[in-house]
Amino acid sequence: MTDTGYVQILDLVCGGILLTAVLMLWRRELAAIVRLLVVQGVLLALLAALMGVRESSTELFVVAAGVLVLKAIVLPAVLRRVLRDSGEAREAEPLVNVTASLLAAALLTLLAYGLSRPLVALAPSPTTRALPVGLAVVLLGFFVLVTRRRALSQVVGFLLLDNGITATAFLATAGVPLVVELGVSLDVLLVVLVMQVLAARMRLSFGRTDLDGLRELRD
Amino acid sequence: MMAISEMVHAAAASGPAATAVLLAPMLAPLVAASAAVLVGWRRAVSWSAVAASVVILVSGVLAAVATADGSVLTVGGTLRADALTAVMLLVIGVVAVIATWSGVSYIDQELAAGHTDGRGARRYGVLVPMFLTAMVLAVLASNLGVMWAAIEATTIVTAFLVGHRGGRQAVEATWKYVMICSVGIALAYLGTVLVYYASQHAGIGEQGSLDWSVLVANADQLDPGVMRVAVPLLVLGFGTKAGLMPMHSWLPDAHSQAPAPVSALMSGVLLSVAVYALLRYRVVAVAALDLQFVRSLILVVALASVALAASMLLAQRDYKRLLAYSSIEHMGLVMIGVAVGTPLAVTALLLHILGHGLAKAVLFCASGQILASEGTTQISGVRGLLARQPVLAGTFALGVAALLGLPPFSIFVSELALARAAADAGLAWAVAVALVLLLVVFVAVAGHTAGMLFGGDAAGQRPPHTPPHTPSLPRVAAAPLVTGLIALAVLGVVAWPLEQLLDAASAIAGTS
Amino acid sequence: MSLIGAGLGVIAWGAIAGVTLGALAPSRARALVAGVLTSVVGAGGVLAGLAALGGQGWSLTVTDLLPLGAMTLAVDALSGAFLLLVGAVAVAVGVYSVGYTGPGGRHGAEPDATSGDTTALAGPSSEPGAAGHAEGAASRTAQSALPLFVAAMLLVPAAASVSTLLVLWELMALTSLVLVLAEHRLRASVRDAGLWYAGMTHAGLVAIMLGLVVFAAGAGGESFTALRAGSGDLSPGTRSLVFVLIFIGFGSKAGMVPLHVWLPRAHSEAPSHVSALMSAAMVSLGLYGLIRVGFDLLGGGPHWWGLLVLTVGGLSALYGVLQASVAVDLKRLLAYSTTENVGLMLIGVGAAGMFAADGNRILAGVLMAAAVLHAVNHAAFKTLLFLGAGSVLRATGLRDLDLLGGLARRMPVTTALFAVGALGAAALPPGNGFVSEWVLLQGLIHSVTATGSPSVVAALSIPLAVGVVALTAGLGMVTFVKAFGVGFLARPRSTVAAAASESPLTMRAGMFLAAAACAGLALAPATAGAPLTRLLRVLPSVRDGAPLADSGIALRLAGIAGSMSPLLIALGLLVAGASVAALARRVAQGRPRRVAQAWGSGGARLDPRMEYTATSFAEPLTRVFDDVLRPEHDIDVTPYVESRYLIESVRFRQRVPDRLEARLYPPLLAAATRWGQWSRRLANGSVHRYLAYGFVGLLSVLIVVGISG
Amino acid sequence: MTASGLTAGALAATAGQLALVVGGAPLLVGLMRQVRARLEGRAGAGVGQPWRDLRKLLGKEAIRPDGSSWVFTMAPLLLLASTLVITAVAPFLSTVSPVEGVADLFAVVSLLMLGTVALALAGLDTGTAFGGMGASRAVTVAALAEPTILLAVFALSARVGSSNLADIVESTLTTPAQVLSPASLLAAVAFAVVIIAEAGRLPVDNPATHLELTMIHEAMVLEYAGRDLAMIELASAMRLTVLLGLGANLFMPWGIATTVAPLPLLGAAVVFAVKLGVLGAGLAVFEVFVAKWRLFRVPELLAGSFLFGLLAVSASFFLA
Repeated sequence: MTDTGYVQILDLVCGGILLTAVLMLWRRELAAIVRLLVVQGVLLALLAALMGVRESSTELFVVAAGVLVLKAIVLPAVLRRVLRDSGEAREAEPLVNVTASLLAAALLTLLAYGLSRPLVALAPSPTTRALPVGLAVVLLGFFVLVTRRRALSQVVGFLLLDNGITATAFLATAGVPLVVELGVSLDVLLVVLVMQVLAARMRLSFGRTDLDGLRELRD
Repeated sequence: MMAISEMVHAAAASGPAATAVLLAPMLAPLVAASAAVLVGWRRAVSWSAVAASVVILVSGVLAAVATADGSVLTVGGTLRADALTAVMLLVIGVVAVIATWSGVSYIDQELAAGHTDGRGARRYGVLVPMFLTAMVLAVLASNLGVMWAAIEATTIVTAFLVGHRGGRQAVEATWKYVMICSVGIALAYLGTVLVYYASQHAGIGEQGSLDWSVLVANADQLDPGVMRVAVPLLVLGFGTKAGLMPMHSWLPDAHSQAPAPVSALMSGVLLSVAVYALLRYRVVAVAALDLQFVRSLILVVALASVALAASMLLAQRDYKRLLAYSSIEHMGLVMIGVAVGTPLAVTALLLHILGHGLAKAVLFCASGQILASEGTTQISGVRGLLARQPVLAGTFALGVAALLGLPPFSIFVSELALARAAADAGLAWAVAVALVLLLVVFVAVAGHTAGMLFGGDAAGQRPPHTPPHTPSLPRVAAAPLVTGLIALAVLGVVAWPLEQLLDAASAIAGTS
Repeated sequence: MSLIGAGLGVIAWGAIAGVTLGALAPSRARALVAGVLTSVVGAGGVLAGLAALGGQGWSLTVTDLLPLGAMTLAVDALSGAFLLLVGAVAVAVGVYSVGYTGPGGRHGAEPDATSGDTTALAGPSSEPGAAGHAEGAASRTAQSALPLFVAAMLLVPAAASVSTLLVLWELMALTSLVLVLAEHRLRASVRDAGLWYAGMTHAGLVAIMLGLVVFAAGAGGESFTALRAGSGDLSPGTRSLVFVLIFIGFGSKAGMVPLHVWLPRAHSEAPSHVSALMSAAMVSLGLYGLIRVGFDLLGGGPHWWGLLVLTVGGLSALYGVLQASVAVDLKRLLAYSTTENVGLMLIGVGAAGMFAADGNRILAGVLMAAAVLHAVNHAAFKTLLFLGAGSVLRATGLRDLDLLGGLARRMPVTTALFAVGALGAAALPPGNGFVSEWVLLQGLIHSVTATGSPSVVAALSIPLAVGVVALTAGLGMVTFVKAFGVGFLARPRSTVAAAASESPLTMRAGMFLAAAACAGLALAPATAGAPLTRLLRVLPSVRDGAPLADSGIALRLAGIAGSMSPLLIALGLLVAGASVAALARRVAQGRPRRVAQAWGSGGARLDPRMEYTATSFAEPLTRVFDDVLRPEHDIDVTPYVESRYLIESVRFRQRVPDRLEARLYPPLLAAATRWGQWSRRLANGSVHRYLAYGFVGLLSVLIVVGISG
Repeated sequence: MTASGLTAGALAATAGQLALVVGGAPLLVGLMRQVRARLEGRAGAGVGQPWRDLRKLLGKEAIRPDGSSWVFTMAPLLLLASTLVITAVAPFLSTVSPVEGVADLFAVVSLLMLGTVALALAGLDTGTAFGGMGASRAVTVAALAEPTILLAVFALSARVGSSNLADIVESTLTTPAQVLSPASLLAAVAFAVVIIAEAGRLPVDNPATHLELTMIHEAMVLEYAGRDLAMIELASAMRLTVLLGLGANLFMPWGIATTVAPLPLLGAAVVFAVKLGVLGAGLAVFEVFVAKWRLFRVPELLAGSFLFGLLAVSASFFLA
């Protein structure tokens, strides 16, 4: 693969990751959001594979396969189950409306660019130049967490955050050591499973998964 | 003493003994957990958790003896114990012994009262030892990435412990706990990734490293630009687990909903393990960045946490939440020590962690008993306890006294040393702010507990809904509490066995 | 082994034995064990104190005690004076407590205004107070805390490093708090008293800790030796900051205004022997801390330090005595009197600081000696007075002077001993309080000639200080005439008072010991000359010389013209009184006095309701100082049901609240409450908001990092 | 003169001064009453009447009210004893005294207070409303007078550098101009007010009244009879004498002996008696023209004199 080709594909993939993140902010249909998450998972796996080609490391191919399984298949499946059980198809009115959310997303992306300047400066290369994408996805994920009302949306926000970090890890360091990567993936999976159980219990106790109901513990 | 030390050193030289010392505290709880998986909640199983805790404690003591002179135990490339680790192992062991010991009677009471069933008890029996394993792994891991994963694992393991009681509030508390902690810890992961990134360009090699000792050795090579982004992420991220501002909000909910022994473990150890992570990172950060940056960042977070705790304690109405906010306050104080970072400060903050762990273990376990006896967690629902339940209320009162920093308990000594260290570092203003906030905390907590404890037992003073009180605290429930208080008092008076270890630990983590 | 070491050993082991045995002893023996061990601990203090005042020195460092520091102890003459003071108080209190916390007595019961008229005359064992009392001051906790409290107080003056001092200081606070709370089950007010005490004492600790920590940081070490050596390295601003902080801190323990609020509560709600310990001994340690840090470790300072102390002292003296003169609760009265006397001590210390700064070391020495001497005298008579109040409380269950009276015939020993204490507290010759006030006044009035042309500040402040001391003495006299005259003389104003009986032997013995100390101090103050000289040697910034000329039976001041012989005055009074009595007896030719009914204004038999009460006794003063005291009056007029013009009863109630407290503290507490209520909104339960905190925190940190990088 | 001669002479002076005051005090009171009577157009009972009263009282039975204690019986003794001690130590006849340095001006003032306190306690001990009322008023007045008197003492002793009575008197003798200094004059005014208040004269108290609501001193001693009352009467007369004597010798010490030779002592005794007589008569004349003030106006008077005392001290500071 030529350098230009690599850079173009890399930019395409990264652009795709950022685009899916923004779309998730835009869409209100939960099923659509889960589909976007699948797309993002595939793109992440692609990114890992791309790094693998670049570094010619088989380890990264294994990681890419793992990412594909976890982020594009297992986790969305869990989310779909939550979605099916809950019977709530749409996100309720978010705390910040979509227009403002998109504006905020723009600002957050700008911040991510500003922030990654010192990171890029350490080792300028096409790969690290794409770092802002990872950071932007992290911030967008956090934004989703703060503004979306449904339990499922918050899980999505968390996954978005995690995808952003994964992207950052691939772009900056071509992946963390395998043992760490394994631990992290296991943790993420378990957290999502725990949340799934909790969402189910929440529905049992509260009748819905609107997080505004969780206001009993307070000072 | 010398003989033991020599034996351990000899053993450390040959690998297997070190392996045993470092693996035993992880495996013993797993054995206890498997026992619970297999047979459910039985008398023997409940005591096996205590036994596992004792194993942790003993390993901590052995590790302490082996590392007090500055040497390091390692197993493979993954587990590593120096004096700082040994201190943390001791903290985990001590608090775990008290918590699991009082957990024995706690779960029995819960079962008897119908608050939980056999499944719940079995889950408790499985998860608590796993929680211990995760924390032990976090302090033993030589790789900072593994340490991160272990700390995140504690969130997962404890999720269902927090929700142990079931019901709406349990779900609510668990959701907040899992969500906020996962997000926070994810930020710490981002920070870890960035540190790894910096390490790849620090002359360690193309692959870089997350091994702490390697990082420390090359810390001055790490790129300051990257570290300036990474360090705040780490502080915020691990700060979440440590219950620091601004991601502290999970803590009062989780601590007030979890079963008392679990609250004790979370408050007494889990928070400290997160602080331990920050302490490790601080060594790297200070070498890579200028001291002033790290100090201001941590100091702001620390003082904000103390201020928040003071504000929330003033009008507090729930005694378990009161204890939770007090944990935030104490973690804030510990973080002041981290900010200062001189050897004296590190010694003091480690002693503070130990003292706080013990005091909180005693207090949360006692508060569980109060809840069992009074049927409410409202401060206003408990009146004249000292007259009706002298032993229980007495331990609670002494625990609060210890928490508020009264001698002979060790928290007084460590707070004083923290103040001295901060003033020596030219941060007298921070000491002043912290002391004034501590005064507010003192008045608030003393006022609330005085309302609970003192007063007569005249019939008119008891609210009508209180159940007929249990005549007195069962011996098996009282013993761990009294033991904890005695340990706390001894720590505050006698310096001898611990001081050398603390000094060795502060030589590792302290920078002047 | 030196005597001091032996004494401190007795203190330490006595305290350990006291805690253990106090907790283990069966309830019958507990009072005896705790009392004896308290006295033993106190005796250790007396021994060490006497040895130190005799010129011995001693120091010890134990590195294995006290983590992150070291237990450092050192005893010099200044420590010795306070060791002696605290130890002597403890000896008397220990003996007294055997009887006081033993079985019997009505103390500990709810002081009920109506009980005076309604309580049946029953045996003490059937009283509700008797049962409650066993759970109060006689409880296991309280009895084992007593020797520990004494030991902590005794070791405070021996502490020789910041950590050691603060640990012992707080240990003293904690043990005294436990003792103050001893009777919490019997009266709801005990809890409030304990809270106020805990809060104020912790506020004081914060100030002391901050001051000393800053001091230690500047001096480069935390041992007193290092502080002494390094105090010169501090900038003047830091020195002043340290001084102001420790003045606030130690002053709050000493009960100076406006930090005195805990004192009337804690002293009146604590068991009486504990009140004696706190008021006589613990409060003096505030003075000790001020002298030790301000004049020894910091080595004195500029003129305004002295002026500050003098001003606060003057205000404390005046405010304390004014409140005492209108107080109706006997123990509250004694507590305010403590504030007054601390004020006098502070006037001495402050004036000493001013003169030392001006270079007039002779006067500074005299005034410092006066302050210390007054602390000792105050300890003696206040111990006696609180123990006396305790005896009354035990016999009647009453602290309210308006319901007492007639005790002189039922409790003759207690009455006589209380009179000795009251004489000392009223600063009248031949009492012991007079002696130290005399030295204080001598020091003040010689400022004119001694300083030549004094500064304007001194010319204004010293006469005012004399006026304050004089007014304090006058109002102190009123206070104790009231306490003694209304409380003990005349006919009983309630049935409980009428049924009072004399205290057990041990209580009388404890009071007798205190009275003997009063008498000794009153008659032979000149013996304090050599010890005071040694004490001043510790404070080179004040004076390295003798404050009192060695002068046998007369008290002569060194360097200034002033002499007085309390012994000869007392002897003169005795001789004159005896000869007049003999003469009168001869004139009367052995005819006894006839007992007759007092004149009842034409017929009506006098009943106790016609007697002057404490309230009415203080009424003229209340009116004179109306603007300061602002008494509150309630008048309830109850008319007959049939007609509102016919009045069935009129109920008049007057309260004199602590105005200073009412002005300062409620707004503070209200602000704290508002703050607390407002903060509750921070945790409103919304997980979004919680995450938003983190998000905003993250963004702001990142932005700051981005901008600054 | 040998040392023993000096001591013997000094003892004689002290004894003479004691005898003079004890014997003369009732006469002084008699003189004042007589002056007053004449000015009011009455014949008067004669100067010796107080002595006759005392003799009568000594012959009568002493009475103790039911319910009173030893305080009631001890109070007259203490009152008289304290007054005797003051009489012994004050420099009335000679500045040389065997009891030099035993009591200074502060001690004398405090001993006066001791007498007041003794009487107040006795008043309370009777358990009657009058006794309590008198005691309350007496100690209130005394308490408010004490600052004034101490400030006056301060002003006087400040210029001398000592509060020893003999030193003050001697200093005035050697530099008579001092008497006319502002400090001294202001102190004299303050001291005069205090004498009136302490001795229970008009307008603070009316020694002649038995009107219940206005009396102070008489209310306290209402229950006394016989020898106890005699002691109190004598002591009260002596207190007045001592106070006037102190005022006289502190501000106008001329005539006092500076040795213990018999002749100057005799002269001093005569001069002292004359001074007292003049002062007493003056006071009596003053009393004719004023009415008793309401009790609650008394503090105004004392506050005024306190101000004078303070000004006196400040003057001695600034004009020293």
